Amino acid sequence: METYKADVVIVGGGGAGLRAAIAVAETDPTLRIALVSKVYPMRSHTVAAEGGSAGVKQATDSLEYHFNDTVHGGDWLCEQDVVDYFVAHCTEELTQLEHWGCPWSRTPDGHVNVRAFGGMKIERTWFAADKTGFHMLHTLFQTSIKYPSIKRFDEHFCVDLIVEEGRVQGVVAIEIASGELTLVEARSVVIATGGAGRVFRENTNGGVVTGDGMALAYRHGVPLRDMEFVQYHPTCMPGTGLLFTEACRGEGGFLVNKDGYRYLQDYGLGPAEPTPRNKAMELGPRDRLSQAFWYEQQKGRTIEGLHGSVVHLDLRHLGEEKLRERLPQIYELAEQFMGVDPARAPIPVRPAVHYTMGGILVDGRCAAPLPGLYAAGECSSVGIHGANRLGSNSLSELLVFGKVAGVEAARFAKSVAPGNSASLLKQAQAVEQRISGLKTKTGGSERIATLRKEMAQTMEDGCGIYRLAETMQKTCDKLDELKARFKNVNLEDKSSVWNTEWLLAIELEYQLDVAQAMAYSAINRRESRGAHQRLDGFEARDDINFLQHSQAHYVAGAAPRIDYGPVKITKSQPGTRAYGAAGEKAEQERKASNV
Amino acid sequence: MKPTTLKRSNAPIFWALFGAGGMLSALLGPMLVFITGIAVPLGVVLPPDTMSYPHMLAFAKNFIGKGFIFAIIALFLWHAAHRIFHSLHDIGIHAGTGAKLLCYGTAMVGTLIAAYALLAIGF
Amino acid sequence: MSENQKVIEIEVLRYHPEKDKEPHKQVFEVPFTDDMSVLQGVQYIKDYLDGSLSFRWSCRMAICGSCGMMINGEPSLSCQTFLRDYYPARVRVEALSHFPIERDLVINMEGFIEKLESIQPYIIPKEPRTLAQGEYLQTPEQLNAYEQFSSCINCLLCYAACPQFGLNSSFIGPAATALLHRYNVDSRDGGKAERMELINSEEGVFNCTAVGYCSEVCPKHVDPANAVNQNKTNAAADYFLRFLAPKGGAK
Amino acid sequence: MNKRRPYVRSMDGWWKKNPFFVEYMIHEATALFVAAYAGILLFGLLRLSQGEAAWNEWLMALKNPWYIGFHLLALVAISYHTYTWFKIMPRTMPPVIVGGQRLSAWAITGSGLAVAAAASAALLGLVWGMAR
Ligand SMILES: Cc1cc2nc3c(=O)[nH]c(=O)nc-3n(C[C@H](O)[C@H](O)[C@H](O)COP(=O)(O)OP(=O)(O)OC[C@H]3O[C@@H](n4cnc5c(N)ncnc54)[C@H](O)[C@@H]3O)c2cc1C
Ligand code: SF4
Ligand code: F3S
Ligand code: FES
Repeated sequence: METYKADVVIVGGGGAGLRAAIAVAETDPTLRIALVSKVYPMRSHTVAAEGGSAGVKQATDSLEYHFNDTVHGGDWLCEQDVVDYFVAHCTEELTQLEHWGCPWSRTPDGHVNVRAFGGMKIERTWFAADKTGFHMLHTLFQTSIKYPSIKRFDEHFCVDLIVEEGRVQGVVAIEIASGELTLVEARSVVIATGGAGRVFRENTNGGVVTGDGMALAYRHGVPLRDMEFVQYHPTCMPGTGLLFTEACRGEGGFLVNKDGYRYLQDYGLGPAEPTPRNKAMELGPRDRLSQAFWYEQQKGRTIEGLHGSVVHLDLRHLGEEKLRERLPQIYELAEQFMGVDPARAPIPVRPAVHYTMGGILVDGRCAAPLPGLYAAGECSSVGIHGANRLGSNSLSELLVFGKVAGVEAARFAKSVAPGNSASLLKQAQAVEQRISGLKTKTGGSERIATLRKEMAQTMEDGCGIYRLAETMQKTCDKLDELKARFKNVNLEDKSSVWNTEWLLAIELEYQLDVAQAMAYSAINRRESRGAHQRLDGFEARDDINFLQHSQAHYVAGAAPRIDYGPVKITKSQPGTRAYGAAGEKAEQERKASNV
Repeated sequence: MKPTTLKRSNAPIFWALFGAGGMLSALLGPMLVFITGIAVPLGVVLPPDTMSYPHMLAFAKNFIGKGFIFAIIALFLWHAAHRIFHSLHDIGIHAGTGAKLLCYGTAMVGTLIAAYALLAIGF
Repeated sequence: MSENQKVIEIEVLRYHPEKDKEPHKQVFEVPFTDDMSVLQGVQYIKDYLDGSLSFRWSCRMAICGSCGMMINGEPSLSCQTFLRDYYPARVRVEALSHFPIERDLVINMEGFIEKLESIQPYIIPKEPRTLAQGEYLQTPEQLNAYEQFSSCINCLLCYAACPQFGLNSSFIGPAATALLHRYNVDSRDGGKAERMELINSEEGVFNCTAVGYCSEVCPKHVDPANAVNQNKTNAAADYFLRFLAPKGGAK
Repeated sequence: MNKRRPYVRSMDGWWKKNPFFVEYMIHEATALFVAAYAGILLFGLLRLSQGEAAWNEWLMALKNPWYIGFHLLALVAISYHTYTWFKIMPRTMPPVIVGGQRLSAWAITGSGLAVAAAASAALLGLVWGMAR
């Protein structure tokens, strides 16, 4: 087995991983950085983000507003001190990206332009047309090339962490092209492997978004926090789940039901006005919009399509010119994939799984409870999203906390001595045995694709927009069954070079662990909050018992153990989450009672 | 991360000649062919003595005429030589230096002959 | 599966370095619906017919750039090419041309990555600025000058389209040149002189014979042929004028 | 042991495999006509320098049906060259901004062809004028 000695290893070449790598390189150019990614960095799923990235920009805006929007949006399940740090650093990070060349869209006088986004009181979403994530990722990737201390391991698939003497000391990865394993020794490890949306059937995520890093940390005893909170995005392509960005609504798009009626006004988001108003109607938060869809469907006011019920995203009144300028990618998606010309016909949409709010438990400095381990990005739970993430907060999170993770990992690496190479190698060889065994063993009868489909279906059934104890229980049981059946899996491909079937099997194993953490956390949360909504007697938020973070702990060969941790509340006491006219009224009252 | 051994290419010389000849032949080529190869020999469109000896001699003695004739012949040759050289490469005849010498050499010789003839005609 | 389920034949060029001396064709019958992409067809093969088929993909929405394949001989993103456009005929799928095949539909793209690294694809500031000074001002017109060239998703379809790259793999090629040009024409950048060395070199733009197919197949309207050919003019100017203005690009 | 063995495909006959490349080869082949035509002119120039008799011989030779046939072909080929030259033009020049809008490829090709037509007409007129 090849060994590479690094000081810091970063697993994941998406927005968070690249930002972390650059942060380490800038903190101390003598540190050797290994950047391990199972796809070339520019293929990471950050590339798919469309709408934009939040950071206070306008004179009329303030950090306090951004803080409030984030905490209210998260239904008060946020770490408020961390949110404070977050909102205070977004703009600086976005400006840094501007200096690195990101082609942000501009106002006529040359300043960076901002647009409206769901749940945000004031326009503060920086955007690069509707390819924000694409431009951010490519800017970060290309900038990372400037730093000679970053050694990339492209198309290397991480299969385990090496933990010794109570701290993490490296990772083992498969070089996909050869099928050979490599041990990357390091004094600290940053996990930035992204979300886990693909454990669900209809989702907006790329094929690589399989929760690998979450599962790796989890298996080494790090809890996964708030995993029951999975965001459904209200406007996705039926069938594939591909996303039509929230910016469609930020630019003034309408959501209408089969009667052409803007139904959101029936769900406490009104009044319906012809132009977008922040935090109202179509610019309400995602959880509320997806829930409204569900009710419309129950009432029979949706439209039946080939891939289930849909409503219409109507952009016609914006006109072709504006659509081509502001939403060019959306225009092409609708035309090519659906044969719909959005300037002339409404786009059929339905909700699909989009984002995992929860993840690897870390503190405000991105440190996990396992010494030497850091996490950033969608795989982590640093505590800013609570029970529901606001659109455009995630991309900013990648930058702000990617950097924090890099700086902290560098600091930690310098504070400890390198490990004992011989015994690390021994551990790595044991990993190799186990991983290769999955491929070489014979006699199994289960197909990976079958197990994967059953998992995705049961997650949709049990952990959808609305949840019931009974269906969640079924999902938990089904996942237990699938884990058992996984032991009997059979790989047709026993070879070494580009054996993607092998990788899919390993990913499936990761996904099953993550899915279990989600389902068990969900069934245990007996209240409704943010993206977790129940219809079986727990319709209300319960701050007395559940103003707490769930934590799923891995138990080998059994269901996860769920316990709870406190929520850090500094200045914003839990209140009613209201939007539209009701929201404005509630805010007036809050203000009045404060003075 | 730049490669350190970058050798400057001399292609601009040939490319510039190729481009100039390409532009000239695109603008005037068809009409020239029509005039010298079709209209005059067949005696259509143009007066029959258009390319009579006195006419052409006078033209070739004139400075502008000389320049025009030289530019047309030389640049057409360089344009064609460049394209043909690349096409040989394209269809897998990697004659390398040999082909290069043959193509550009012919253009060079042609250019010299044209210059010689124009000088011989005098002013 | 309903009775009138349509079935399309997909012919895949297979190559397994551990078993095969050279690539060979294999035909699969895939049931399909009108909204299925070629990528979904290939995924169906992997899921249900032959788990050993290898290919790259991720986003499914024509933005990550991983799923490029030759589809009926044309370089295409398989996720935005639809089976319905070929039915009832057979559709032929092959790894991108001009690259070595690692296995099945997976090409070796290390050469491209080296090219990308060699063009200094980052801002070399004209006037350095601190974060406290805020953003650089850049008007929409200045943005427009390079925006198109910054939309490259590195899908490599243009390389699979470019015969000159096929004949000489050291040619820097369309996408890398487009990215290089993207930085050269960014109003914030001052690194043009350094990057011109590569443009001017034997690996540079003069390998291009203006075939133009690269731009034809580009799914993101980057028009890399334009970047390459504009830089021929730049390189020629640099070549002839370097003696006049020795401080220019020539070193 | 590393089991990679990347397979490199041959480029043989690439230009026959795609209609786009066939077209490319055809427009590249117009160079043969340009070369041959330049050769004929060069020969004529040489004859011109050798005196009236030599020149008239050359003029007579041009009336040969084979020569006429060749020139007809050359006319077609070089006209095609003109068309393709301007068709590629938008790909080879910096964007032209007119009134804040980028000039379309079609507009550039169209203007190129219009200029070629005008230049040709001017040439014909000039020759006609000089000959009279
Ligand atoms: C369609 C879509 C649109 C979105 N739009 C927005 C938006 O407008 N605004 C916003 O704020 N957020 C948006 N989001 C959310 C946001 O884009 C993501 O949360 C974010 O990009 C995640 O970035 P990341 O760096 O954490 O992970 P990713 O970009 O997913 O990167 C994960 C990295 O980890 C690597 N990796 C994973 N597993 C392994 C392994 N086992 N071994 C080695 N490497 C591994 C991968 O190769 C990859 O490089 C959107 C999300 C989607 C899906
Ligand atoms: S220039 Fe176009 S075709 Fe080439 S890699 Fe970039 S996006 Fe793909
Ligand atoms: S196809 Fe190749 S030859 Fe030039 S115009 Fe494009 S790079
Ligand atoms: S799968 Fe991402 S471009 Fe096709």
